[in-house]
Amino acid sequence: MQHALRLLAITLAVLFALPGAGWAATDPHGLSPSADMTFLPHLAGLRNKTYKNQYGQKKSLSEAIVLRGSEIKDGAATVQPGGLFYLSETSHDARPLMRDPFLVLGEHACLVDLKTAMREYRDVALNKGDRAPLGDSGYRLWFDYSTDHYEVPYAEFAVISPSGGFPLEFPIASEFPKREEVRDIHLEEGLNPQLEKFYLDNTYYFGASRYVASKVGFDDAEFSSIAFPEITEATFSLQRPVILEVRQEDYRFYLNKRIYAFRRPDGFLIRVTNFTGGQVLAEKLVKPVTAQEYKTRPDQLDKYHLTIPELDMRVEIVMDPAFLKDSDFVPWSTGKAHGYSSGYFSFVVYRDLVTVKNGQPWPLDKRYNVVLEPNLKTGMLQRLVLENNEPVTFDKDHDAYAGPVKYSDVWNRTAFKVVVKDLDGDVARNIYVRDYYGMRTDNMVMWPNEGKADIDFFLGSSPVLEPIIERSFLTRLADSSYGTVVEESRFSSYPKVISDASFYEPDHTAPFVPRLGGLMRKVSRNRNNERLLSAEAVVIRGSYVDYRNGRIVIPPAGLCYTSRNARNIRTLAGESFFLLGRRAYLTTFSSGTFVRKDFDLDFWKNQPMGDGNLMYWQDELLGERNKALRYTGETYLDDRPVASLSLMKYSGNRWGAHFYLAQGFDKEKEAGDRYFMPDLFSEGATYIQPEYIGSNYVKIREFGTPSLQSISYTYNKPKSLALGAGESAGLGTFTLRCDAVDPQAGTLNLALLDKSGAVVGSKTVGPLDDAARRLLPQHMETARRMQFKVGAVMAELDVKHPFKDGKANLWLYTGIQELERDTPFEFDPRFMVRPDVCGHCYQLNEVLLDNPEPIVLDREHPVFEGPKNAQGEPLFRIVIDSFDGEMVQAWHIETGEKDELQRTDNLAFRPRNNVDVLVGVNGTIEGFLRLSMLPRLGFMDHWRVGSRAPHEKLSGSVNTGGSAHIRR
Amino acid sequence: MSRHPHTTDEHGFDFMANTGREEQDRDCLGILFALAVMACVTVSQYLGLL
Amino acid sequence: MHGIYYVILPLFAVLLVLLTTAALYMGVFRAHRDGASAARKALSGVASGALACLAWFFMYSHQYLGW
Amino acid sequence: MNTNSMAINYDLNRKSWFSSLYGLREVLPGLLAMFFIAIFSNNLAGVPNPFTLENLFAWLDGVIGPLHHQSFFQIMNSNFVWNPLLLGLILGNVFGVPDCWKRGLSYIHMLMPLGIIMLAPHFMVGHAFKLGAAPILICTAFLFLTATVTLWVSRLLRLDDRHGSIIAGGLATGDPHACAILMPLIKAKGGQVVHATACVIVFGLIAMQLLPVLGEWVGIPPKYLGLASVVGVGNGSQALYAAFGGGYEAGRWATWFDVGRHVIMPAGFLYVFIVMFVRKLRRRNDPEVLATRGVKTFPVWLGVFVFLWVLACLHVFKEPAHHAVFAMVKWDFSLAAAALGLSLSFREIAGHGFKGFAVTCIAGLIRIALLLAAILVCVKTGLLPA
Repeated sequence: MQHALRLLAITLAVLFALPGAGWAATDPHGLSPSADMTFLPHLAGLRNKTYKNQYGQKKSLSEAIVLRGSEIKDGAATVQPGGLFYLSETSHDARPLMRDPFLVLGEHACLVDLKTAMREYRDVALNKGDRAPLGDSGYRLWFDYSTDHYEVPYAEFAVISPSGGFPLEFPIASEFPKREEVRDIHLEEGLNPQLEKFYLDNTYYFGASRYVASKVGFDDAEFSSIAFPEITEATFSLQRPVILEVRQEDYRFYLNKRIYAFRRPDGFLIRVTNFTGGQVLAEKLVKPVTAQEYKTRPDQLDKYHLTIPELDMRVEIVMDPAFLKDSDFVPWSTGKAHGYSSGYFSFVVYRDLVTVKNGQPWPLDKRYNVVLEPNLKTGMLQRLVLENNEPVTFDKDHDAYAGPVKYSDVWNRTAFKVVVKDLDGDVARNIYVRDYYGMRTDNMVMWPNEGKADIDFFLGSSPVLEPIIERSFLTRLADSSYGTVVEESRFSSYPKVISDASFYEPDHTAPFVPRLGGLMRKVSRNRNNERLLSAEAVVIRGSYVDYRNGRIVIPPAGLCYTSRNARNIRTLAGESFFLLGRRAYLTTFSSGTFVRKDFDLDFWKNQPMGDGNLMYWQDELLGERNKALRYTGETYLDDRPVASLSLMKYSGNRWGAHFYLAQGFDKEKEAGDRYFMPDLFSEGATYIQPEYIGSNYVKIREFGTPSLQSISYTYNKPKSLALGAGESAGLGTFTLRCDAVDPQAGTLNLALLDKSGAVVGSKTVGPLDDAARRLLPQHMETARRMQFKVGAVMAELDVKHPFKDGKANLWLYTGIQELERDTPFEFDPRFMVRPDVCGHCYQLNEVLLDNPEPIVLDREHPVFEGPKNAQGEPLFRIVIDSFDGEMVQAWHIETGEKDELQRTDNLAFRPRNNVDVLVGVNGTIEGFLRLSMLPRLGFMDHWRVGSRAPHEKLSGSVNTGGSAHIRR
Repeated sequence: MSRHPHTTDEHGFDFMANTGREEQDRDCLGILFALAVMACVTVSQYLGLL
Repeated sequence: MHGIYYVILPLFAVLLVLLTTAALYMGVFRAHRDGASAARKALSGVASGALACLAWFFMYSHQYLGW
Repeated sequence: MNTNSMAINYDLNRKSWFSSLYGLREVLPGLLAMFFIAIFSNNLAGVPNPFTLENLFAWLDGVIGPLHHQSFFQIMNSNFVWNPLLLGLILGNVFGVPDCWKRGLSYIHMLMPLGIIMLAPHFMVGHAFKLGAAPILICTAFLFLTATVTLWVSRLLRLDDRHGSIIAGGLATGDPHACAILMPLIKAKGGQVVHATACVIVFGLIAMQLLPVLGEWVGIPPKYLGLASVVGVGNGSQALYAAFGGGYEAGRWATWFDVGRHVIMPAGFLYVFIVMFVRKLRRRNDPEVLATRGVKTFPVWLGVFVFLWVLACLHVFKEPAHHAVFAMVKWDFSLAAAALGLSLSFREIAGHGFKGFAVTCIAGLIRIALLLAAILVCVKTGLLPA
């Protein structure tokens, strides 16, 4: 059984890798390691630390070693140039004049200088699924997927850095109304009818980057321009700087030199002399550095430092922030440093300067090239990559390959060594990496007897892992070779207690059970023969052990049943979804645009507890239990605040990417702005017109997003029928009569008669003309015109093939049931119905059922039954097997009845203080997993080898384990 | 017993010897301290200090 | 970290410094002997205290600042 | 002066219980020695000292690399007792023990009962209930069986009964800690305790190689190979080594079943003590009977331990208090083990010879054979569901 599962996992991984199979011998830049590559989160020599810069801003630094695109053949493993690389990453970016920390092969360094430029590629064409190289830059453009609105295509793309990282996928289209047209929307506050237009621009602006699409189709796309920043040269200082207070018109000794400062109207004239002051070594007018970001512009940068390469020194003058508050130089940090308490100036003298050039060899080791990857938004340094520039071969005689030589205070030595042993035909059986402390990893071949068909790996907990394994993370997390992974939780005297779990996500350590009999996951096809993957899942969120009362509490909205398809569920196409284990067919939906005007949105910086524990009262709700808007992140571009807002779904997932908004940039180059961010947001039917974007709050003039009020569905499969004028047919207990058919006008007249022959209702269905086709299938009013619904029965015109031989093609639905938002579920009033909408298109996105009252589990009530169907059978049961009042020692979820009882593994195999769980796989679960990907994958390794997880979570910039710290 | 070089000092005090009244006193103190520590910790917990 | 730790940890730091001071005073300076002069005792006390403070300053700052 | 007259001296000067603490001036050097050995051996709660033996071993573990995913020094049972003991042993043997330390070092006799009592909250019997009846039964039965068999074998080979009891305790509970815990109960000599601990560890090294091979040979499913490792090898990392030798599945289940062995550990050393104590009471005048010789009545502190163990099982010590108490236990045993290490010379330990090791091996092998047979029977009969 175990072997079968393992085989299944490997097969899946291989299938996943197939589209990339042809890449193996090609240029590995911008590509991911194989889908079955080994990920180990930890090696002592790879550091993962948070340091602060001179303004007290925190930067999370991380390092990783990656090997990709390897091949094993006849007992030899080969790696192409660019296949083996060391990577150092900072959260957000590192820029000059800020003393921004950076890790350089394990050494804590400061970035002191950057030389930047712009890259532009014109007329880039690619097909869906391609990762098209952009020139020889190592960058690639990825066409991820395409979908449609009103049957017009739009698609998601990403610009991938040479390392494989990308900041986000952006939606773009060429045939929809542009962003600016959103300004013409003027709606009333509250619920409005559906918008007819779908807003999506052909240009995506991302700070320093700009992507302009000329044609976006379902299967191919063309960009007229892809422009993004480039870093040509970076200088690091490998020591802490020496800080000396400036004495005007006088000097300070710096080792055996004097540094003079003479006051001038536009700065200080700095003069460096020898010890006696007799010989002037260098002299320059230097302006004091402060936090304003424009000073890092290429034309400005030179005014702020005196660099003397032959003396290995770089002098800057800074105005001291209040007692270096929040710097790494004092242990206490009390507030946000931006104010300066006094006018004290200091020299900051950097030494041990190392300058590296993009694409050039690493100074200490010619076998490795330097790649400097900018943050695509700010153009400043985000990653330093050192990659092999010659092919690497491992075989019987060469079982080790040394990494680049690192700078060190003790002795410059090899930063790591990759060892590949026991190459046996086409597999390797022993791969490990030894760091500069001499410490090594575990064998990176998890099943040495079977071996591994490549030597790809990712070592270290760098957030860049997340984009790199975007396509395989689900397979990885769902891999059941090691059973159900259960991360132990630590007991806490102060458990996180919430009164209502709406808009929350489950605990990041919640066990993930990918498969459980009884929860459906199946592919079906709609009338247009499109594949639809429908899946059910169960989520428990916000649960906690109330140890004072010896019970387990699941708060309101904590137990969620969710059913979703791989994309939104549309009417008029016979699309189906699962509802409590049975296939249900969507018949109608009613939705509108919820608009809010003139409201303020606080930045989450102001956390009332001061401990990073977010309170959700800063959410702005958009309609009752519809969506919530959060201001989750704030950065500056040349000191203009850029807000990143998140639109949260009721399930706790974020809708799409962050919305980046900033005001006052000019996109014309003549204006001299390095950056551009739009001051409007529009994506489909969701739009934001801000009034004011501040670093602390955003004032919104108008915000609109879809809201779904109700849907109707039936468990009965719809039947097709061709009906001519004067013909009739049975429809449930009624008779459907067609009175007239007019193919030219696209209309037909239908009447419904009861048993006695009395007309219960009649309607002219249609017209299905060009105007209607332009709005189908998404537009509710138009869609309704194609349907004739009376009570629990409905007849619907087939919109693809409406008429044939003078007859109308109809689809007949019977046994229709209603699901209205925020009403008790028909068969089980313990649960409330929460249908969720797609933010683009008003269609049904997800059906949720959740508990309006808290659920309490204790010794007397160890079992809770999930939502029940029409027969009164629960879909699943929550069973607490062992609970000591503080920690849950054993519990599981089961489905089915006695003879076919299906149960999960013990979900507290390691003791847990909550019963949060993710069961099944659908989009909702995937979203939750994506938010906790790095710590989850990291923990899988501890689980595999039976070790305890470290007390402190790694400080990757994206995910740090505790969900409270995560920007969503 | 002869003088044990590691455990006996010049006055003949053997720190590994543990008998009689002395042993009882040490046991009592051990119990006393153990109970004190545990009571302190447990009370702290019940008072919500831990 | 809650309540009582804020009391215990500083007390513990004081204890560590005192114990180290005592160890240096007796073990290194040997100033506890009856023969030692008062000046020697006083100077040794100050010196061992200072050394103990220095040592633990580095230990603690290593721990909490992550040097 | 001999020790007897010292004891009389003590009685003469005694004022209260606190007289056994002596004066601060007398005990300070010894206490400082214990303290510094402790803080340079283990990472103790509240001490930010990075230069510890524990950290040195952790680095060496990284250099050596994991063996069956377990680190070498964990397999060698490096822990908060073993590290200071080792450091004390080295210091004492290389530099000797100054006389002025010895008053302070005698605090070991106070620290031992103190630490043992504070261990009580660690053994929550309730935590084992999740395993189900059969595994608990196997853990318990083999605890008593191993102790009995070891005592019997040691009598057969005419091993010093104190030494035999300590081995029995360590082997039965599967944890060399138990050797140290039994020391004040059995009135064993330090050398015997260290020797017994070494025997248990070395036998563990043998057993952890043997068990996966035997387990596979007799056809035990991976899940119960985990149980077999926990009961048949014990010793934390050694059990995990054995289990992971059989595969990930077995390794994972070993961490699950370990709680079954863990929570009944006190029963193991209580059993050995009571057996030996009753034996001594029966054969008061037998010069062969040395174990528990100095113990006149059932020790009060052991009673306190049992009482607190019962309280623990009734869940009086809740989660954070339990953690805090265990941090104190680490402190306590680190200090005590430092004193124990200082009290021993290498010759004394080696002097206990090969016989002890033979006893360990014979008893251990009997246990493994019986255990595999029992598990196999249980699996075949369905008592242990697959």
